[in-house]
Amino acid sequence: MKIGVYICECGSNIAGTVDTEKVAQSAEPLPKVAVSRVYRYACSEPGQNLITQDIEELGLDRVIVAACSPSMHEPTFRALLREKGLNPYLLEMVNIREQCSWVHSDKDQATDKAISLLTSAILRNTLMKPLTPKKVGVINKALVIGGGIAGIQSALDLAEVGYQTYLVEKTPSIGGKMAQLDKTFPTLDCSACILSPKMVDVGRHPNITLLANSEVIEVDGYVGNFNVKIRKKATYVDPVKCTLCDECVPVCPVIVHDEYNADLSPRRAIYIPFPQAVPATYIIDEEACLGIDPLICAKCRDVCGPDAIDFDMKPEIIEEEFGAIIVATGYEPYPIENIGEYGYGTIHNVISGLEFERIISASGPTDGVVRRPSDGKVPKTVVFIHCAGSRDPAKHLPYCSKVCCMYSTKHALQYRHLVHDGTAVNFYIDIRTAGKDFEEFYQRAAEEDGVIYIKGKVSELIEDGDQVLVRGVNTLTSETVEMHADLVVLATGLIPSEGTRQIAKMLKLPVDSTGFIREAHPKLKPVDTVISGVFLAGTASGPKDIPETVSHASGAASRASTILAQKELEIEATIANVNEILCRGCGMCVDSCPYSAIELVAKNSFGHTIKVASVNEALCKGCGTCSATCLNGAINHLGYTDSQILAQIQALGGK
Amino acid sequence: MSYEYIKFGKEEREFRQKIEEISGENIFSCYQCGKCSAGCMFSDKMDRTVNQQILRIQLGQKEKVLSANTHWVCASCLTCSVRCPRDIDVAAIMEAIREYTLREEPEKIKISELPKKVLEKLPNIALVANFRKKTG
Amino acid sequence: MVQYSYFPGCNLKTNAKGFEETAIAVSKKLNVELVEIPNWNCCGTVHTMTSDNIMKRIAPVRVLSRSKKHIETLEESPNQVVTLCSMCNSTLKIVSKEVSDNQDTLDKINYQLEDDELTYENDIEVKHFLEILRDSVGYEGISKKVVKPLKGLKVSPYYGCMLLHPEEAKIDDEEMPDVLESLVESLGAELVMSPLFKYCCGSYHIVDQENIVSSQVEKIVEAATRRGANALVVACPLCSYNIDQQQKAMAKESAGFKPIPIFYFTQLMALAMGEPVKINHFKEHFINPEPLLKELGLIGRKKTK
Amino acid sequence: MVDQKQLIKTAKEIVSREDVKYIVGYKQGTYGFVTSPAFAYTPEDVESFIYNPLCKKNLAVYPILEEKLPLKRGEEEDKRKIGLVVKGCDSRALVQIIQEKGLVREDLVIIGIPCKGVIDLKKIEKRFPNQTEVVDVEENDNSEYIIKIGDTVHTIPKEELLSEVCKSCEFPNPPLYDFLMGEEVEVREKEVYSGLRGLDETPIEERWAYWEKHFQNCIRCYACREACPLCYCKTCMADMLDPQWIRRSVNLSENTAWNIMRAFHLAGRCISCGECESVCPANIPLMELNKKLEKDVKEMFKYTAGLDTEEKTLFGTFNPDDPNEFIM
Repeated sequence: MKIGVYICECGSNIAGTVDTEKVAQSAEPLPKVAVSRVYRYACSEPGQNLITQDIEELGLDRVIVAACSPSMHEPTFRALLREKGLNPYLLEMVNIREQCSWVHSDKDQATDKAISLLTSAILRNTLMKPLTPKKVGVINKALVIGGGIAGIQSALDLAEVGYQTYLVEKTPSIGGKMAQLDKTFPTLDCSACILSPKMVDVGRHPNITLLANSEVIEVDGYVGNFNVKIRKKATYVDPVKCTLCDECVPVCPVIVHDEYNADLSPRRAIYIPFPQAVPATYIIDEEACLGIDPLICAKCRDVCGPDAIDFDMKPEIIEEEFGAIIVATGYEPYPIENIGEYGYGTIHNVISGLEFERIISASGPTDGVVRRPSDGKVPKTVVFIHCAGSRDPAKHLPYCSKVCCMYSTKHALQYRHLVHDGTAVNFYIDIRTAGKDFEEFYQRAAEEDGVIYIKGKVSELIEDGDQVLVRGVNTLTSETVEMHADLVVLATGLIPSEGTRQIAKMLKLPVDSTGFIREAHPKLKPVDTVISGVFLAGTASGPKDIPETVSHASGAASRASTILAQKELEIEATIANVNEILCRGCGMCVDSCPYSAIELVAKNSFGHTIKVASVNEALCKGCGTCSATCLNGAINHLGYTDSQILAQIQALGGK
Repeated sequence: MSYEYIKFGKEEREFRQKIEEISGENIFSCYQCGKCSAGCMFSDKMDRTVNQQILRIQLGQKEKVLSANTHWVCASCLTCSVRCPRDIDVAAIMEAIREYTLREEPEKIKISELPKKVLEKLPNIALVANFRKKTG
Repeated sequence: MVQYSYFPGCNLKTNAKGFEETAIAVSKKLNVELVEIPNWNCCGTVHTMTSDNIMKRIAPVRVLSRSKKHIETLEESPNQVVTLCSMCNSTLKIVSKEVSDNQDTLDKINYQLEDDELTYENDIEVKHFLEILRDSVGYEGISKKVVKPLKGLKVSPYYGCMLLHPEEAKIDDEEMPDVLESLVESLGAELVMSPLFKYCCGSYHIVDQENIVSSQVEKIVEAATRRGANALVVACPLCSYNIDQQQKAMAKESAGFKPIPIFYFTQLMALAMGEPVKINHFKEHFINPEPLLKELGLIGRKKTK
Repeated sequence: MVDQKQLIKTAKEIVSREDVKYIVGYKQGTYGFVTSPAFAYTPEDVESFIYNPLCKKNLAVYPILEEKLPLKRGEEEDKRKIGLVVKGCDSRALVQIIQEKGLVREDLVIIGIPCKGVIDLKKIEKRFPNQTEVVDVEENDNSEYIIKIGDTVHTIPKEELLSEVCKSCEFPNPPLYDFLMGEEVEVREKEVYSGLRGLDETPIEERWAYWEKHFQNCIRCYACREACPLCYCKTCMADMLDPQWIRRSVNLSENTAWNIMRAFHLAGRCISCGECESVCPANIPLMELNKKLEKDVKEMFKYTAGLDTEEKTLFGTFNPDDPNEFIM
């Protein structure tokens, strides 16, 4: 065994705070150390050549590089070892930058710490064993969960590349929240006009299998090999036979709220979600229908010319295998009824942003005429309250939802376009227009459309006759202000949708404190999750506007392609390993594994059936939670065995 | 703290429109960054900042706008107009507030009441400029 | 000799006589003749910023049209009217821009001018004398004519507002001008930069709100003297009056206050070019510059009578 | 007071069933105040069952100690159930073990006893030293123990002999049972961690000195481990050789390592039966360590061990938002 030790100066990043020469000298007398050197930039070409040369000339078989975080350059040096015919897992990186030079200022103490870290690594390295990573095959089919604009974009991109893609949508039509929007900021493009071509493409694409009215109910497996169960609910209308003639709707005796119009208008139990719906078919609302029993009511079936209504339709369970999964489960608006002082739900003319969106929409419940809910009158003064429940860590959402400033501005502007003599007032804390052409859009609303902006938050809304008394403040004049509004629109923030929360739980994806799914790295891996092969698209990972969602979704599709394009994947070798003799089958590791990589399997032990833990090597990320949890010490972590860690502790404690 | 009931009635709209008409500026262009007030070398003598006056015009608060001394302290040095990021001729808005008053009440200063000594002593340029700004 | 149509404005004939006389004298040295417009009227001081008032624009347009007529009578004259006073410069420039942008306004004004048998057709340019010096004469040409470099004079340029504001009237970069600086340097004087070089003097408030002017002037002078200036150079008769007169009042009130003399830029040029001292009309200054100039040896011991 | 007749009747019925292998209960011990576990394979065996405030032993250790000998070829695995008499804490031990998959609920038939608290053997032996004859103890309705030694009857206030763990017991009724002997006892609010005040608030040096004094006395007999229903690992860490976590030598350093490791391994698992402390020959206040961890776990993770078989174990739940005050 011959160990080569290389101390990187990283320019002055390390050498500025750590006496690298001293650190190198400290390693020389240690057992098995053949050479110990300092180099200015170990990761540079000449730095790597130095190591290569030593391997050749001194016959090194293990290498320790004391430099930066292994997340940066471990792959670089491992590749070097592999090239030279050494086992790459005999490389050890010691982080004397992030964990030492960057966080300390006293040179002597930092040097001492660097020496301790290096010593412990060397002692550990002597106990390391060569590891061989395993390989798994890849199923080159993709699953996209969620059929909003993010899911649509991801599915289209993947399908275009040539991968068979399943798009699963919970509701009867794809389109998501974007389909409910009237116009989009800052261009005022008609939302449906720019969305529906993409929806139609999804419906027609030969590589896309669209499963609307369907839910993912179970996900098993690992990167390249996910086993997924999808429940496809019954629609009770045969989409092939249905000619969209609409005969069935008027005869249906059941009237319920239309969710597409934010519950502001009625629909029947048999309905088409909206005119541009994809798949374009009527469906029967199972819960509202008088029982899906022809004995009770079969009015729709009786009038259906093509005989498309089938009360015997049953939900199906579809089982498929996928190589990669894109989670595009989206957001939902913050429940503003939580904001008691704004009286949503009790004051008729206080509505949410999404409701206003429908009210101003030409396809909305008022046919594009701005009418308020209480009496259908055209409101002459509309107050828009920004940050309704946002940036309010005390009681509501701590974060900024990014889109509310812009959509409120858009609402106010659209309102002014529709009601020329109306007054639109925006109460805001800050106007955030950090997007392309956003600032110009905001300026246009104020300058050209006379939208009034008052800096200050509204504290309370009080019903006063048929108006709403707005009690706010104008912080720029330091005055409390009151005004009467005919209609108040609350700019609600975005929270993770029910689907996002469910899928996160199902896939064991960690969520951040706000419930949105956490990215593998907020900057460098913004569409990856901690689970290999699972990617994020759109607002499932946090509030985004449409352009950002679309680019995020394309990013997710591109990242998913990097897996789908492989024939087989190499799996990290530093993973958990169960000592079956010590394992008592308690299953604590099963429950504690963040990646669902461990299960209990039955084993025969002298005729008795016992259970022992078994690690799925493809799923294991080598995080070490299980081996820390195991009271019996039955799980070792390859590359970080108990003996190796004890050796490290001894080195550190020996000081 | 003072209090204001915000109304968007005829009176408020007319006041705003009149100021816009006189100044030729779009009052709503202002996004209240406050750079005009920040650079105004007379703001220490004003009882309301320049941007606050503009904001009140946006809201049509005529009484509060006219009761301030801001536009009378303004010496039309135009620093605000030159620096405004929204290219608003802020000084023109101050001028418009003065004009609005002067068109109702033509004399802010009564020339006849100025001491003779002042009139004799001062250069023409000061007198003419002053009368042009402070009489209707 | 290039002849320019010259518009003096009210003050150049009353309390800024030194400004005009020195300007005419030095321009001759520089082969430029300032020919006064016959029958001129007030420029309409402090140009109105209202958008709806035609009346207040008639006076400056009349000046422009008369100047145009005047230019036609001159030989070798560029199509430019020259001003000395920065307020006149500003007013005339703004209005010429306004009427060139708005034919309708011009038509209305021309209709008013019919009685005077005048029409203005957007056909002349307004120039401040500093622009002529910088762009047509050039600093090199000026320094060539310097016979008595202003050694020891530590001059702080003070632009005031109207030379640089508004956009239409500015003669230099509104935030970082250098025309006065370059001129002062070409005369051999020492340049003292003061951060308050464009800090408004309080302007016409001198009439009824003298306190505003006095507090402005105090800051302006203090900023310049603290940096070692022993003189200010200006281009505006109102700035000059305000600073000069207020300094005297302040000196009376507080013994510790050290006033510094104010020069028009043309006065400095005349001194440097060896023109007779009397055309400066230093006697009309509130703070007499002569003791300083004598001390520095820039004028003779003999008193000018 | 538990009706002994009812207990015996129920136990007989259970042990008569075909799917039950045997039932573990208490019987009179051979001397003094000690009671013994009784393994009843037949209804006759059940006759010896007793239940009185001296039945402190936690019987939950037995089903898990059940030795599974290698089967002969063709031999069927014995899948019969094991019956068990449990108090509140004992039942919680079963719940915890079931959560940890050490036992299967269906393999157990549980006779639950609503517990009014048990006598601390060390206290009563101190009161009546050198008692060798078998003694009968009962609890009356006035919170007194009636102790008959020969012909003399001693009436002693309950508080004087009650086990310390019982004084702060929050769960006297078994959360898991098939048959309950009598009515559930009333649960009163108790100050559970009053005994910890000294440990929680004393300065660290004093605390260290206190534990050093106690650990010094440890003879590493591992009685605590053997008595604990939750120390059932196939191979204890203390016995491992590679790596050797704890050396065999009995000295302060290794004793401290053992005792602290034992306490940590019970964090979120200990059900406060107090067996470890009561069997400790060195009188180390082990329950203070256990209670301290129980309190921290309750405060940081809102978790109480051994209440619901469906719940996941504390260490078996991983959440990125878990508090991490315990990481230095």
